[in-house]
Amino acid sequence: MIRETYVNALTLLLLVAIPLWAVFMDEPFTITLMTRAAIFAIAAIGLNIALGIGGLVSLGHAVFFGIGGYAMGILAHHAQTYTPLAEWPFLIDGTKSMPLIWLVAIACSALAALVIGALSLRTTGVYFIMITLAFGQMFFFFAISWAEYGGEDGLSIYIRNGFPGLNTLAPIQFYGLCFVLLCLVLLFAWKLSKSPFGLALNAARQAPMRVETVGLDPKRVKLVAFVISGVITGLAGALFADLNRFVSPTMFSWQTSGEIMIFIILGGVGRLFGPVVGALAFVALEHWLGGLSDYWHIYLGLLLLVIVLFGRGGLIGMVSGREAVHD
Amino acid sequence: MTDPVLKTQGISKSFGALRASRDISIDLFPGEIHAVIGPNGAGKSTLIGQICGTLKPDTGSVQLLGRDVTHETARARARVGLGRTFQISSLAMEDTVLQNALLGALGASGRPWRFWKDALNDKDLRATAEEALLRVGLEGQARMRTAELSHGQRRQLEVAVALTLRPKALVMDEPMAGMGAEGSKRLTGFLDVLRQEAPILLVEHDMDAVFALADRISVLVYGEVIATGTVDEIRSDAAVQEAYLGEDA
Amino acid sequence: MKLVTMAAVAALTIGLSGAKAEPVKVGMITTLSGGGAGLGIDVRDGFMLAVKQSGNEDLEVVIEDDQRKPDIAVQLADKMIQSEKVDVLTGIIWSNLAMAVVPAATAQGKFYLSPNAGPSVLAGKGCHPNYFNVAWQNDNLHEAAGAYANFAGHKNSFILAPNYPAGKDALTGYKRFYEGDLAGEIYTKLGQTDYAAEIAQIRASGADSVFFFLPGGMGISFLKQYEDSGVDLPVVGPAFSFDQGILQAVGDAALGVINTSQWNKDIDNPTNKAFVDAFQAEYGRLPSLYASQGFDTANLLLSAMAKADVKDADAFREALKAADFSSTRGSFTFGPNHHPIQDIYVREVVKEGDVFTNKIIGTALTSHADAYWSECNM
Amino acid sequence: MSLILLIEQVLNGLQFGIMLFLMAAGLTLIFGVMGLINLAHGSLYMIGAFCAAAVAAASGSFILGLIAALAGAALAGALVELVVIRRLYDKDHLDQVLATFALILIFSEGTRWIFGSFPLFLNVPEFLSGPVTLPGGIEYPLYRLTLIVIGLLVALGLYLLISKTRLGVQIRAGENDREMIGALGVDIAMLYTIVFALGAALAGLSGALVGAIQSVQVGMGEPVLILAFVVIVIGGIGSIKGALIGAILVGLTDTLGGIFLPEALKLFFDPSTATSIGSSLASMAIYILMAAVLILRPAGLFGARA
Repeated sequence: MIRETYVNALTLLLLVAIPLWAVFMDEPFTITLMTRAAIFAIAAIGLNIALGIGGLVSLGHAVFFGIGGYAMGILAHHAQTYTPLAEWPFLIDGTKSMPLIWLVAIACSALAALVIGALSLRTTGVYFIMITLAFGQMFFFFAISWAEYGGEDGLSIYIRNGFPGLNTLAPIQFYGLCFVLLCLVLLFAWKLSKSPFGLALNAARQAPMRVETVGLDPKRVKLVAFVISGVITGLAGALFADLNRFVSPTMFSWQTSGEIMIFIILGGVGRLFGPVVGALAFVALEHWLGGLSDYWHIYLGLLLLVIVLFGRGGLIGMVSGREAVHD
Repeated sequence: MTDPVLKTQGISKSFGALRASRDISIDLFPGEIHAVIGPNGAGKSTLIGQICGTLKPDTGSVQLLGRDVTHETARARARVGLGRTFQISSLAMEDTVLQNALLGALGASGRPWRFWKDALNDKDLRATAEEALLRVGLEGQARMRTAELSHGQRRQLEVAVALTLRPKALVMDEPMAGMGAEGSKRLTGFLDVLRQEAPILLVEHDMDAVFALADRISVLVYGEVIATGTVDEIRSDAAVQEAYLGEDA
Repeated sequence: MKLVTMAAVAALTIGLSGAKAEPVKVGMITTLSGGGAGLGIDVRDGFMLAVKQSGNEDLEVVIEDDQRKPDIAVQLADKMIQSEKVDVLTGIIWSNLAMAVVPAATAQGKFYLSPNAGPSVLAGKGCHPNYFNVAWQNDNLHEAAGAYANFAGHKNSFILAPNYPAGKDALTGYKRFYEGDLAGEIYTKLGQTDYAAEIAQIRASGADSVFFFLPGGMGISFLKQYEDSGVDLPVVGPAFSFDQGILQAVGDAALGVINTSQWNKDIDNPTNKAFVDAFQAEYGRLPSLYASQGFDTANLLLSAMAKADVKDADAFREALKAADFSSTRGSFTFGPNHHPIQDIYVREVVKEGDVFTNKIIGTALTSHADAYWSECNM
Repeated sequence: MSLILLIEQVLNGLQFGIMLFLMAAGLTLIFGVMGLINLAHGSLYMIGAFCAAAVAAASGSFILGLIAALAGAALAGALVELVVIRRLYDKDHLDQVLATFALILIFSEGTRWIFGSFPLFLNVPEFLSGPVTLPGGIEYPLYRLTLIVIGLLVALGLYLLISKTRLGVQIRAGENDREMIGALGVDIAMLYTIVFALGAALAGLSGALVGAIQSVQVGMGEPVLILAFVVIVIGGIGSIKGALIGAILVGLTDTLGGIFLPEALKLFFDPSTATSIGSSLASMAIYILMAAVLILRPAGLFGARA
């Protein structure tokens, strides 16, 4: 058994070393794959705060992923067609600036998460899973018929949005940006898990009654966690759209929600690096298995089954055993 | 005579045809331990639920520190100063003992919206939590996972969490259940001292403990208080003999 | 950044001028798994048949499965451009995937030959010198259906399509040519499988004919339910609900239905006859229109390779534009926006032995171009 | 809109709902008894349709096809239960979601591997094809009427099974208290396999019946699966009665919403905008219904109060 800390360090090392190697070997596609993994990891870290710590099994996180994506798509679309986003009550123009886009993505995701969370938290258990799924489907069908922004065809942004001081079209520079954000999000998730709020959230998952009797509101704690979680996934959505220079309703689909969840379970629920390891493993599998056979989904399915049935605690759990006691 | 810290006034509660509480009036004065006993199904859990705010009485009122809290949530009552321990342990089992105590301290501090600072390194929270653990004698187990505690130790931890809130009144639901003789004795000694700090409404099956500790006893049968009085009064009460002790023998 | 790329391309061109017949690397991104895989497989098989027949060893094809997911398609395109360093991309089946991939690919100086999707943007404002559509602009077959409706004397059509952009294009295309009245116009849910409600509306509407665009499984469901409902108004649709792969699943319900297509296996020219025979011999099934489009795409590419070096983008573009190849459709030329100008036929579903297939019964539109070429500036 | 058309549309909604019920009944039964979220239920629906199409094509008999669908799906269900599902009962919902999601991947691609990528042919049998005239002059397809009847018969059968038979007693006991049935000397493992196979058979039957008027293709199960989940959540998980009422609600909302929403909006917008917005709202209607039900009754219409 290897200590979880070493697994985490190794993962970070891979996140730095593989892209550098790819630059050296002139394998830009490897960098693209790593960027994809890093962005998925951010989305999954977001979900992991709600799911891993708060026990909120949301099968609707694609909503936030999609909102982030569409925030980017809509703003950039207006910027590239030189049409204003809104003329009333005051003139709003589109933008091609990533930081601005991120802010909008974060604000919209937060608002959506607040409303969806407040309504969904009236239910628990399977009902919670299903009501979040229902919200996901609503957004999905809405996006499909939203003709102004491409409907099912989605929106293409021809040139990746800009970040001051960077050439975002260079794969390694865009990767660097995503990697830094990933590290920031990881740091935040780590601090949060040990913070007073994390303590309350952790207890709200395990013993909501207890939280209530010490004078705290477990639902409100969970709602705040849901909003934070949605915001992070929304940020990832904006990045993902920029990686592809494209958004489409697929980002809202329930399969997307399922995949974000798979990253977490694959890596290890509730573990800081679980989403990162899971996203890396999933992207690698998708890439390698896809080359093996047209029927690669069968292998992917079998592999997932084996991990669920025999690997408690996901990939990290398989290497490093039970989670160490926090101290 | 001082005012009661906790008081119910004619509370009743029905579940369909079942009348789980009938016109119950009970009070708790500073410095006392008031025990509630009764056979299984007498409605003790329903009574606790109404006092602590997880159940709403159909009629009647609940007063805490002179304030009508009948329509307030469990959370609000906890903030006013009502501490509670559960019959079925409701601790965060995956967390450490210290983390559970910290949760209580956090509730007492009323400031859970901090996302960055390490809770374990927060001096105030930690001091409150460690003091409570020390008082119940769990200071040596602070780093253990709660799931690894013995049954009795979990009860002690329940009490510790309640203490972090510096409660003005305590409601304890069978704190002795599942404890060994040694643990029971120890906890009895502890509660004996604790009553000076916060009066205790004690729902308990362990008659030795009840008779050793209680200043007053109320006997609950079929949702009704059939007698209230000192230990001796209850021992000699004919109705109690018949309804409860007689049956028990 | 754009400048840098162009300069790099220019440098590359100068450096390589003088070299002859550089090998061409083609990246094919198409749908090979999940629902809708049948279309991608047909395009691939048609394409590879032409490559095999040519025996041209300078042509290398890399094939990847996009799973019908736009984001996967975009990444595969990145991979093909960045890692595989392909010269030409092709293969995408769905309009939304094409919209995700094509603008970025052509902006990076790659050629894209579309074997199936033809979204209107790419034919109009979003056209690009390096983008060639070898199939049709999305509206074409619907326009032909509208033209046919006039010819057949339909005066009061009921029209329906799924509620997504291609569905809206379809109804717009039909209405562009159809001159009669509309008894009703419905957008159904994408992926809908039960059409009882729509069929009841058709029955009650007093229409004299029905036009529908419901690709894939949606069309199968609609036709079966329509047949079973006892409503017997004439039905017209584009070929997408009547291709070789789908017809067998529809069965008798499709018999006699009129549909429009730019290709059929009985188009009378030697190339087509040879193609149908060779496809059957190679894969043991009848080719579909998708297979013919794949086949034509490969032959267009081969014809350009014979004339020009792919590294000389301008020359290669001119060679592609000449469309100097023998199409399974007979006459085939490119319009100014690099979209086909071609005949579109009216077909009827018939049964040959045990197999359901189509028979050409007329021509709906001759030398038809799309409606967007005038918006294209390149 | 004429009354006849309205009645016909209500019948359509009813028929759609009844078909959903066949799917949802199995799903809710499995959840009620075993506490399992089975995303792979849609795959069993697909297996039923493929079995029916293959056997009907080979034998020429639709009835034989139906029997094959029941048997094939039940067999597949029992097999999956024995190999995979029974290891999931004591895992949390999260693991169940992932494992059964993995099963979808395996089943879908496996089916494509065996049957190819093109849809299969399965048609309404001769003796049930074509429309019949109902009182009031409504022309309605006989097959769809048959579906309504079969669905109601299955609902009745399930009611009798659960309230009148020994197996039903065990199922009800299992829903209430899992330890209890063990103590009663019931072979729990066997009971679970039977219930799972029963649920699978219902899904397979529904796939075959619907396959005859829709398209028998890989992936046909997932849209229905989501709808079935909507149904059981609206009805209250574990409740067969809830599933029936939820299914009819969803069927009616979906069918009538698609027709009336665009019409209603025409009062406020120009026709093309109304059609467009109305169609969008119609595709969201059942999810809005579900969210609304859960917000008002967090455990569904007939779910056990938490």
